[in-house]
Amino acid sequence: MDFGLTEEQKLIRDGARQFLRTTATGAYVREMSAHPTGCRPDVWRQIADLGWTGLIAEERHGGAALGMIELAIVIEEMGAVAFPGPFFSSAVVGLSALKLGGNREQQDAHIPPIAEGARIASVVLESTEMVSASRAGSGWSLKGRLDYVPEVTSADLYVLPAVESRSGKTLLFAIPRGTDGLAAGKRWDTVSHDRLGELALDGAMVGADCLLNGDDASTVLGRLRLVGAGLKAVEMIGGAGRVLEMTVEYAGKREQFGRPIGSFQAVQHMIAEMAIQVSSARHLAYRAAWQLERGGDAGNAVGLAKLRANEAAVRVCELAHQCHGAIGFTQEHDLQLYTRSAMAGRASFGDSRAHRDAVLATLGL
Amino acid sequence: MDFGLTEEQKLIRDGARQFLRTTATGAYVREMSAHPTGCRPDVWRQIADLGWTGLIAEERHGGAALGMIELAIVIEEMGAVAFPGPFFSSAVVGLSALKLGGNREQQDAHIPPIAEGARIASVVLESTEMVSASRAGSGWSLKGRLDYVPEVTSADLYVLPAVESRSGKTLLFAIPRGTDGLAAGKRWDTVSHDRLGELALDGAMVGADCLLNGDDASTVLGRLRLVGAGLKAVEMIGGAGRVLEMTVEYAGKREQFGRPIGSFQAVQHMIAEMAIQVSSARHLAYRAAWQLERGGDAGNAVGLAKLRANEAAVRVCELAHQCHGAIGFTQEHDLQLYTRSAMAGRASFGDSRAHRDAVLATLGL
Amino acid sequence: MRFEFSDAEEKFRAELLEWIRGALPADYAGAGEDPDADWDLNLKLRRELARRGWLTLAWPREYGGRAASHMTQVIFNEEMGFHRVPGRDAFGARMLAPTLMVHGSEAQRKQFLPPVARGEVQWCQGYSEPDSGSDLASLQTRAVGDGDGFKVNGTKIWTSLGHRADWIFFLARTDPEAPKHKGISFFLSDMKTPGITVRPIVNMAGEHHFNQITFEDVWVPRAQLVGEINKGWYVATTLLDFERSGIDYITAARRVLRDLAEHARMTKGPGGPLADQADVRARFASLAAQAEASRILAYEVAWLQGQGAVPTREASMSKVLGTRLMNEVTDFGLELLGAAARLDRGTDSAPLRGRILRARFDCIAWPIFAGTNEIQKNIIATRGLGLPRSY
Amino acid sequence: MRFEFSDAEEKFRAELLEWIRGALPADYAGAGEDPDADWDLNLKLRRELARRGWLTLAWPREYGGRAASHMTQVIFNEEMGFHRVPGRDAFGARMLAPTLMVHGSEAQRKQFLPPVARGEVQWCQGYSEPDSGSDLASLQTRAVGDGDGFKVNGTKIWTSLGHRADWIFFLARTDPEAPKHKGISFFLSDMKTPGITVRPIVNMAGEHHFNQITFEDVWVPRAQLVGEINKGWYVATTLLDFERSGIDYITAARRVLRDLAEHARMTKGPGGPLADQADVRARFASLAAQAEASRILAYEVAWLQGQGAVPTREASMSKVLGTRLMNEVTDFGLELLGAAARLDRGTDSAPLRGRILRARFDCIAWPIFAGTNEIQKNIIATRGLGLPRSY
Repeated sequence: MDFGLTEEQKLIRDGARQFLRTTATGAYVREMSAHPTGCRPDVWRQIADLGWTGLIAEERHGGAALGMIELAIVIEEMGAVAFPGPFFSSAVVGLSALKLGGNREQQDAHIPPIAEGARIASVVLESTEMVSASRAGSGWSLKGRLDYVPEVTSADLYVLPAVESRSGKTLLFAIPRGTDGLAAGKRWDTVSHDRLGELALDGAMVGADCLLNGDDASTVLGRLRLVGAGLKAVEMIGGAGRVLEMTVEYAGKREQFGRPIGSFQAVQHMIAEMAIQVSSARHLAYRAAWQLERGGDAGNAVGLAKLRANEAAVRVCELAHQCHGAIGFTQEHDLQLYTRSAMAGRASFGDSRAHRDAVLATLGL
Repeated sequence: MDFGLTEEQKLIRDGARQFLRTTATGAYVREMSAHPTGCRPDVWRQIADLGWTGLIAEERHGGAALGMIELAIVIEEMGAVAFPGPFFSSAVVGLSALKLGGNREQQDAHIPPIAEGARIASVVLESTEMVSASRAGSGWSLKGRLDYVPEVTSADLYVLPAVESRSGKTLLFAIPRGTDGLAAGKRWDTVSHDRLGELALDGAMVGADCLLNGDDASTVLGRLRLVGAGLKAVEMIGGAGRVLEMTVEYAGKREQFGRPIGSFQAVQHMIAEMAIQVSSARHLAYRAAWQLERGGDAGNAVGLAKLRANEAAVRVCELAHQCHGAIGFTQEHDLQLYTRSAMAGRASFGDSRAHRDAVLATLGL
Repeated sequence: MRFEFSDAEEKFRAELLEWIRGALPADYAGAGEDPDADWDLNLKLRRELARRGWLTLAWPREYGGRAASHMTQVIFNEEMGFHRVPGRDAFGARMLAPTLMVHGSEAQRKQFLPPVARGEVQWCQGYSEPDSGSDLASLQTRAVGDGDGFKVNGTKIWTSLGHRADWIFFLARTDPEAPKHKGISFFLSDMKTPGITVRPIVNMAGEHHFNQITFEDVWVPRAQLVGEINKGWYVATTLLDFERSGIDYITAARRVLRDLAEHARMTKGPGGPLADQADVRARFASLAAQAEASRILAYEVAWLQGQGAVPTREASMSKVLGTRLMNEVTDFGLELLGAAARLDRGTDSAPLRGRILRARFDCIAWPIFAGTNEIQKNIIATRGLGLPRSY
Repeated sequence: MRFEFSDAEEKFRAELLEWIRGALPADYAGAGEDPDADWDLNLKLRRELARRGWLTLAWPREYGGRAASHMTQVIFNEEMGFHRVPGRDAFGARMLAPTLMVHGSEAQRKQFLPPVARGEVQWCQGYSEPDSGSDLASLQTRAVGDGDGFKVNGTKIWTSLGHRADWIFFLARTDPEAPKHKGISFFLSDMKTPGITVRPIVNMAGEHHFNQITFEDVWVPRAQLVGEINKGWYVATTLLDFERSGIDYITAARRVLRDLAEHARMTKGPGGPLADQADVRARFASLAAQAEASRILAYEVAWLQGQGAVPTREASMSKVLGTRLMNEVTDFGLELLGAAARLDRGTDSAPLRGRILRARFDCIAWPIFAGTNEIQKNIIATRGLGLPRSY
């Protein structure tokens, strides 16, 4: 067991914290909620320059070839500022999809532009609807609708599952924006800065080179869901940790009855409970990242992490609201950004029910 | 809506409280845990003289002909002293069984001795096993085992269900102790002062006059379960209310850090939570009693009462322990008597699962 | 004991429900979803309630009320709340008017009660200040004698409907030397008085309910001082008792629970409707029992008030229970919706029109407003159970 | 970061598990179920642990220990706890010995450490008093200088194993004039010293763990004063840090959870095994996630200690989490058992030998002992997060 960070990891964390806390202020985050990509171009450029968009890409693709722990460190800091934008979709799930599902040519074609931040990838993992794929010449014809498509209006490359019309096998395609017959709906109104929506495929014709992982893609999809869930748990804990900090700061400063409210036992115990929730979810989240990096079955580790984060993140925000009083309930206060993020995170990449069976493996149930 | 008691009800409450708090001290309750009937004969005699054993019996049977609210008032006060003994089994469920299931002759035969406290009735409602009944001459032959039999070693009259071997109908019998082939097992070791155990019927022959309610007895059994559950909820709230009182008293008296612990906000808020739990369960419990008295379907009212009491009673004791510190964890302190009662009550006459469907009727689920 | 309503009460409920069915537009989404869009409907229904005498149901007859029982008032509030009907007047009819009946002068009652009774005036409340929340008595808004009146300076915050209000009732410090509870007075002011500025505060749901109200040399005539000078704290707490009655929180939770139950019946989960799954049923059952328990406690508050008692402890319990329940219910709702919990009302496919999410936002503030639940628990412990004060 | 044990640690665990399999009688019911019956087994296994060097696993080599890492010590405690193996020595080997290594004199170490290392002596702890629980520093037991030693008078309470102990370490006031933390000293005494009386205290489970110890003119030689006079509070808190490590609470909860899972697999409910029902699964999943989370936090405490840090905040969190979890797990267990939750171990048909009920009794006291969870939360808030003290 080792709970420490390497010197390099500490540098990544400190750099990420400094950059994000300076750049992604509450005002910035609010401004981005209406922005088409959710990330101001100059900020996106800086992120790419910092090497984050290609953090887990290999060096030959212009990436930093770092691992899941380093990615988790950056994600935790993003969670700590409720950072909006396509980073999670593109640099986490998108890159993972290509790394796991792409062949050499596909990786060489798609990874470098994503890694350098020039293109945005969207991976469809939560759709309640289905697309069917039929062979058409040397390529495929895709028909159907998908929903819960991330970065729906701004992605350059959609990675999406489709059911082979004859075999019923699940296939995975990587399809560029602009493909004929591919139409992105408008961005949904959601609780937080998700940019989800619907994608219609009206007999879209795609080449054979768009088919990732020729074989059944269910395994890859399953793995991608775990990557998403595990790192979402990390992001949620980043948010919860920052909410704890904000609350400690506020409670030490705000006075009522002639003394800081943080000296009242009721407030102290709410804050202690927040700290307990954060700490007891944080290690599980990092363990999930570690397990994803290490390989092997990560379902249990990720399930435990996501379930605990789901329980902790909203609870922490609720307690923070109670300590902040009315001010925390205003749009101009940053707290609500985190509360919205926590609610969004809980519903993303599997709610607690979805991870239940994997969690129960610990108990042989 | 009327939350008040009549003058007569207040007299019953005050009388019950005074008698029980004087008589059933912690020392008495402890002493009774090893007593064969759970109630010292002189105390039982006094209870009978107060008219409690026949509280809901009609006047022609020597009873007080009072209703469920009056019974609830007495039961709440019994809960408040964690009163042990066969009262609940005999004077609540037993009398109800005969009132609901007996014909005129059976009522005239069985109710008077129970009402005057000369006989103890035990109604078997929770058995996990079954007895079968076959016609034998003008009477019946009963074969099988029953468990969770209340007052197993001390009842004079067992009211028990049996399945008619041909029709599969459920029948209800009232069988006196001493019947050949009827054998009571030893009293089980349980969490509180239940006197549960097993009853074996080895081809016991009983006369036709032992068959209550000639028709299918499922309805009567269902009603008896509701009577038991509703009044058990009242008893549990009686206990929880007393635990709240004890804790308020202790917290006002016990000093640490140079002041009463009841002046610490953490302790105050635990006690406030206890008060909230008691109050929010108490009215539902009385409403269940009221509904049982009024007639009509009482499943929802009883289910809500028992579910809420189940959640509240143990929680209140847990908080009380936390306020009392180590002293409350000792055998010589009364608190543990209530904790044990609460645990027993929760598991009696249907746990929260058992009442779930009835509760959900409120929501049309 | 009797756990049912009287025939008269049931008759009133039937009459009210009959009216409610006709009063709302067919496609009505429910108050609170978009208060600004609902404002005209609110005013229209308020005047209709006034005409029927329902706005002043609980007022004594001498002030033009129907002298209805507290229980009838509860029924009114429950049905209006459960059906999300706008039109009630919390600040005027429910809080200020009964306060004026107790503490106001004859002239004040003559002047202020009739417009409230007719549903023609909107009041708002100036209690909290930026530095005075739980510690309300530390408020710093100053009112200094000035001719036949007072000059007021200071800032009030969290004023609901401040931007809609014609009049404000507020607290100001009139004796800065006195102990903090003993130098406060209770005033009324026309919102059009020069020097009053209203700044909107948008809440986390993106809605504009609250305002910050600034007083700069605002002159208030002495005739608009309620009760004695420096004794405003008593007036203020009388009013707070009217505010904290609790049934509205519980009603909102019951309504959400019913909507969720319907959703669970209609929605497929793995292996059948969500409503059939044991984990869902277990949560519903526990919440339903809490809801019914809280509801009866709120009835008890009304019953006690009807008996002439001041049920401080019960009202505080009811507030804690109701606000907590609503948070639990809406949070359970979001969990029940799963992935769709993210969809807000602007998304066509949002379940229940995004109402659960909206309600979840809204109710986060409920354990804070009208005295935080921590303050309520202090009240339960000290005033209710006699424990020593903690500070 | 690395979330797995080293090869050496896994090797140690395998060796330990191998030994555990052979050490316990075939029909062994588990420590705690009947401590008096287990006492001989406890002594036997303790001496065996001593022979293997496992009693003093974490002691430095200079005191005959194995200088094992904190993590190895955690593995030891987890496996011993999970398999309910008696024989560990909390008071001597885990609490007093490391304290003496820090604060004891050379002579004290020479005298007291070897018998502990050999598993030959039982220590007990004299901290709490009838009027000094959470406010331990208010203790009133007096030690007055008397020749080459002290004369001690006073009463200690909640002394586990007091009736089995050969020696006691205890706190007494040596300067009643000094501020309360500054007049306390730390002493050792043979329990056979004239004037010491042990009165048993039976707990709510009907078991005799605790005792009240009375000192009447008990003479303690100066050589048995640990550290400087009036500086016993520092010695005491060093020892408390060894007490509060947390893993035992969590291990107990994990074990109960595993037993319950097995029960749920084997037990029919309506429509199949209990383990298949969604409500049961939901509770198990939430508790399992809390258990794993708490477990890792306890590992972090060990890791921080290995880094030379003093993880006060983490240890307090671990204590709160573990004790709360055990209460939740056992309470869920009773709910899962339904009607059978009432059956105690004396009933043949009691599920899991009545163990859940017994555990439920036991753990009610855990949030109280070793510093109440309220005190722990104060520590987290003030020492951990820097909030101002509340009193």
